[in-house]
Amino acid sequence: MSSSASEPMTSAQRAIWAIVCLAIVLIVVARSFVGHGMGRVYVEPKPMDFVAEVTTSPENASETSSSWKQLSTVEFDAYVSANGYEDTISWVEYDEVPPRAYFAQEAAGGGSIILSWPRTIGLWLAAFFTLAIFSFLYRDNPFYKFAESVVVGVSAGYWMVVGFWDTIVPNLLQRLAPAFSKDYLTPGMELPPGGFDTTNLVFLIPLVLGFMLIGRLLPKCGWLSLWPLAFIVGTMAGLRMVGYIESDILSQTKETVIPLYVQGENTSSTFMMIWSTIWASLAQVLLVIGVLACLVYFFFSVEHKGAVGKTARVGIWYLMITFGAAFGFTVMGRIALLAARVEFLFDDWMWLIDPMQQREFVTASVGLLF
Amino acid sequence: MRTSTIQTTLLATALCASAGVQVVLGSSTTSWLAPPESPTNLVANDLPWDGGGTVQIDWTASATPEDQLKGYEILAHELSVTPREETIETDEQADQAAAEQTESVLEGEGIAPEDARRQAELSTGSFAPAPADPSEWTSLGIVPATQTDYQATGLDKAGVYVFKIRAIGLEGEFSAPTAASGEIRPVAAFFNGRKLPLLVTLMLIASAVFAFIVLARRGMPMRIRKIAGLAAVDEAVGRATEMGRSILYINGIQDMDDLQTVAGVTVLGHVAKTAAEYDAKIEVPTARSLVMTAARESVQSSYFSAGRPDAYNPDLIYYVTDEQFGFVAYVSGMMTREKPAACFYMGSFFAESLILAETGNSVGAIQIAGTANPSQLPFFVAACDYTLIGEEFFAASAYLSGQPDQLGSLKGQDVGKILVGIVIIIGVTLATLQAITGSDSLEAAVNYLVNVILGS
Amino acid sequence: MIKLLENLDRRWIFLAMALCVSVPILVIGLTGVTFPETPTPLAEAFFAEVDRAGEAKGRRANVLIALDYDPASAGELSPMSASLVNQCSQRGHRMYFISLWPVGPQMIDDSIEKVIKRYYPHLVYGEDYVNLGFKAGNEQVIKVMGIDLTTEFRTDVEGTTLSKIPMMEGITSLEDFDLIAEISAGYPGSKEWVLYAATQYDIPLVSGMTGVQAPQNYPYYPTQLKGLLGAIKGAAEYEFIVNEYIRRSRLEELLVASGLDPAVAGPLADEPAQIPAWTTSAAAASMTPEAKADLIDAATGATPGEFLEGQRRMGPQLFAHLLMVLLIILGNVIFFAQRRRGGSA
Amino acid sequence: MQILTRSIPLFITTVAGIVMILSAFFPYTSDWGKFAGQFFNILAAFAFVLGGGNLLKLHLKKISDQRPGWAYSGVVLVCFIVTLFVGLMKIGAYPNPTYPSVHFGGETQGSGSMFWWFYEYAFKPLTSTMFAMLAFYVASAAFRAFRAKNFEAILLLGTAFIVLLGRTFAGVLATGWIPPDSAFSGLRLENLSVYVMQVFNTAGTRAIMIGIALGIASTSMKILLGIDRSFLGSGD
Repeated sequence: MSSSASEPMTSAQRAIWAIVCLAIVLIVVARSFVGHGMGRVYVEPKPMDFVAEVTTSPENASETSSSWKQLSTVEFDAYVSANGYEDTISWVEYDEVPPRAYFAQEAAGGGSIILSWPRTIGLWLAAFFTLAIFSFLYRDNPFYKFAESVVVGVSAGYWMVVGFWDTIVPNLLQRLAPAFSKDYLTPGMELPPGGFDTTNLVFLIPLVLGFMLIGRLLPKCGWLSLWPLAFIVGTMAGLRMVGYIESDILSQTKETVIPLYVQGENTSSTFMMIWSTIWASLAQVLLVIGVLACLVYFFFSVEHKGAVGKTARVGIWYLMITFGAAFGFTVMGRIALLAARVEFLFDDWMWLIDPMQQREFVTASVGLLF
Repeated sequence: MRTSTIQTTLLATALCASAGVQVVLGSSTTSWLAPPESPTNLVANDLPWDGGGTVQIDWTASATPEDQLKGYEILAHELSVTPREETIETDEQADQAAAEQTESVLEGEGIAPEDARRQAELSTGSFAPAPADPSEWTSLGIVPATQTDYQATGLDKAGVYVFKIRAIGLEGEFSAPTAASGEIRPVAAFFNGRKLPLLVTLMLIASAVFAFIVLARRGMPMRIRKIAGLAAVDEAVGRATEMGRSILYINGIQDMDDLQTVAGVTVLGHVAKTAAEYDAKIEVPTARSLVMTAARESVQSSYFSAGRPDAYNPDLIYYVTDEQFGFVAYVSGMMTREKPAACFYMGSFFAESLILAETGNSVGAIQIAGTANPSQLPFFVAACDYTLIGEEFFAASAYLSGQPDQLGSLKGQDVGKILVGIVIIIGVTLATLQAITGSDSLEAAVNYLVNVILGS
Repeated sequence: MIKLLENLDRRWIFLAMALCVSVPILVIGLTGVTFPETPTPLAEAFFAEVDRAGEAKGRRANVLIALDYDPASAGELSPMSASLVNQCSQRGHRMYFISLWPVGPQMIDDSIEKVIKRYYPHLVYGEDYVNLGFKAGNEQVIKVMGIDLTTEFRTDVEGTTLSKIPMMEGITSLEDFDLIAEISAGYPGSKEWVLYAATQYDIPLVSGMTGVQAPQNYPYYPTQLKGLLGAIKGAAEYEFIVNEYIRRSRLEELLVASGLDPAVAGPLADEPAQIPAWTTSAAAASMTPEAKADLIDAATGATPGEFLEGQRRMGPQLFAHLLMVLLIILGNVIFFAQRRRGGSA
Repeated sequence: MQILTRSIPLFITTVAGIVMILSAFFPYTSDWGKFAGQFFNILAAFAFVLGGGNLLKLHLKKISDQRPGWAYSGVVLVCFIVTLFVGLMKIGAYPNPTYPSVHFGGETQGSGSMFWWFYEYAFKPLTSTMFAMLAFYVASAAFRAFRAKNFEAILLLGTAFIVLLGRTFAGVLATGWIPPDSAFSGLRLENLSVYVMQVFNTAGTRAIMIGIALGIASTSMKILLGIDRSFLGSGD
């Protein structure tokens, strides 16, 4: 079914190639008639200028606390020309703006909005990666291999970084070394009264276990990592056992304790009332039967023969319907995902379609609503 | 009688509340209605058997009819401890209630040592008086007029509280508040009694499993039905050996905190053992480094017990990336290149399930999947040769090991299923009879079953 | 034929799927033409409920708009909120925006920017619409609002105290609203609003939700939920109805403005297609050329992209679904053909 | 050695598990579960180092052995190290306006930082495209697997069929003629799929969940009793 690089090209493959190429050509042709330029990202620079501000507390003049005050560009220039760049901090932030804004600015003649090279290159890279992954559907190829290696490398690094800044720092460092964290890592944090909360010493346990875990990297110390592993599996086994019995066994059983007879809502006529009652009650009956039958299906002690076999069979029917329905309902979301990627290619990158009027400043339609 | 619960943890909310009250007061001055009658018989009790911080409040509805009330506002005040001499006597009712309260607390719950100390302090009643003006109290919220009870949660376990209730008219005008309730300390119980049913259930299931394990060890024969997917394991491994291709084993994409992953590692052990005996190559890429660690241990010991420790190669069990789709990208690429003859998917899977199964199918591998994520079962069922559905997956390790004590645990699970079935049948019967006859005693029975026994 | 299908390279299926999704997107994107929707009763009920809000009291309706979703599900839900705001603005309802989701305010800003600021610039903040922002506490917020709104919401999103906001006058609890319109992507969402608002107090509630949620909420329609929009399909249907309504009411305004008798203007506005022809008729002789131009534009001009998002998305959806159905049928045709020939399935 | 590598780990497992079970029933210990969760998160974060180390070892080996496709291993390593570096160092991240003097005070993923760039233009498109591939696989699976082999299969594909059709106007047309308030309104596709969801889907899912819970309970038992211990390398 699939093909590796070695195989010769079958007629089917040639045909697919032809169609794909044709499609690409068509798109490119269409592209050349639509819009002005493609795949550019514009940004608006926003200067951020701060100066140190030393405030002395009213009670006691010796107590001084220094904070940073943001100044407007004008104020800042004035300050600098007066006291130079001593104790000032400045940087420039760039906010992304729709191309529409840039075109408008050009039409008006000049402005602060500029083309952002890093983001533009990024956008083209993203488009390349998107196509590279899709190319795998045709067959494995160098582009896919490249994309695959990039995603593995980047994502491994990404999760390590997130793990450090979002877990190690707040959950471990802030607890065991609050002062250090506040000074160098998370200035926003609240120091506990007395600078250290002794109850946090319990977090030495994961610290030690953590280092034992890393011990696996050293030769001869592999066994060290078994202790944290044992700890994790043990605690989690205990937690899950209680959790699942409470949340699944008890609550699901509770949900299933329902009357088999219910009055129908539709009371437009006696017939309709009886009918809807039957309809509603039937639902309840089917539900209870289903749960019991499926439970029988999962029964291990008895072979699926005779009465048990028949009941189990009913159980399988329920399971199959369940799976079918789940499949059907999931499809919709999956298609939407693909549509989103395609829209990214056609809209953000190729500037081929512009459904959200990101680039035209006035749409013909505006006449319709003001 | 419905019982609502309103979080009072946020001081902000409390402030909003009291300020909100002012606004209403302002508007109420325009009203021509007389203020409604105030509710009566306010009784506040620390909720027994709880983790502390919750107080149960009951009262008798105001004489003003419900349809002329917007609801009742619950006011609370946390008393601050002060030297005795400063305390001013509170009205007898409160003192009495406080006394009763102390009693009930000391009896009602097995008091932990620190609480005993608090109780002593409580009984001395050395508190600053509660302010007279209701607007200085914290409003815990407003409940509909149909309601005559309320659970104040999120209180400080160590704090001491008094409560008042007042009715609110349609125009937002307030009745006079009731007299303050007794001083309540929402202490924590030593044992959480409301979890008793849970404990019993846990004990029943655990002991059933345990009992059968013991019986099995005693040599009681354990007969259990076949599961197609598991019979196919040897076949798959054998096929891989014949074709001289590798076996791919994916242990889900969750970490060791998920028992599905642990079960997957166990199954891996058995598959690896078979592979070692057939001398087939088994490759295990993992999405978590902890899983890699566990998998290596498991496979290594399998090779040892198969008597081929030399054939064990740890580099075939490796970490790829934690990122779900990064992992999938790697595995599906790897599949198309190495064309494994057999693919096992045993563990916790999500959206990637179908990507893996379809790619595996396209390289013509025989595929066996097992997961307990209901949302993914349809895709495995559709795209794999065999699928272990939910509980079957957990049973797999027992089957494959064939050890009596392992099989015993399955019998234990069946006992659990029987229990559930019985409870459902009884409950449904009661509920149905109740629906038809409408008898109150039956209703009480059903409610007890649903809310007390099952509703922990 | 069967032989060919039996060993059909699955990449043909991939290609078909790719075309089914990308071609509609491309065509719709370039032409702006979308599929005609055949609105289901659920969507029509939703529209009708919003339309009739406040009629009983014979005043401008106060509509509480709760946007309880995040960017992740915006693809499905933002078309709903856009059209909802569009309809309310056109109908002249007062809009009170709130959210029970932390990122909700972002969604509120989006719809205000996208719809009100851009197409209804004459609407005044504080008089025609107000953004009350996000409130933590899930269903508790709803419960408390039911009794006293000011307990939960003391200021709007900019921190202005409610007493200083004109349109908040006389709004003390949920009962002071004529309609609750809610767009949700999970918990807290439709279910909570049904249980704690619609069921407790007699306030009409309409709700739009993601496809995943819809099955659990269907049972509430039409008793507690007066209208329900499910997934992108529901969004597209509602969008369609609203756009038709907007076009019609605009035409009517213009026609009446041009001194036409409302009795005549109404029926005429029902037939936008007739307008260009009509402008040349004697009846329109009195109209200025500009007025005529506006009229024709209003009658035939395209609807802005914001209000077609749902219908655009339906294009690929529809084709993809039909492809799936086709594939299942095809698969079975092959299967049975093989069986007849005694081939292995 | 046997003690360090086998007995002690097993002991830890059992004790930790039993403590966790009991703690659930005593208010004073009820939040130990939360701690255990936090501990696990921290350990998982440490485990990243383990994973990273393994990743380096694996790909360096591939490169040094010049195995086929070793160049791609190079790509992996470069991407990994660069991402790691710019992320940990917060290269190009805007400082926190309240504390501009603290370099690490800035948002790790704030737009404009290099780490953000990697996320936005590599991580996001790659992963979401991989996710989008599902649309294709769903199609090929439907073609291949949904065949009326037996009654069970018919139920499966029949249900999927109803639900899918119900989502297109083809389906609405098919049953639209049935008056919504008639006795047979239940047969309208939209109502039919709701009925299926409410009755069959609920029943099936419920039974599956109960079964799983039992499976998990007995698995935990086996782990705590030391019967199931292959994750510690002491399998049967």
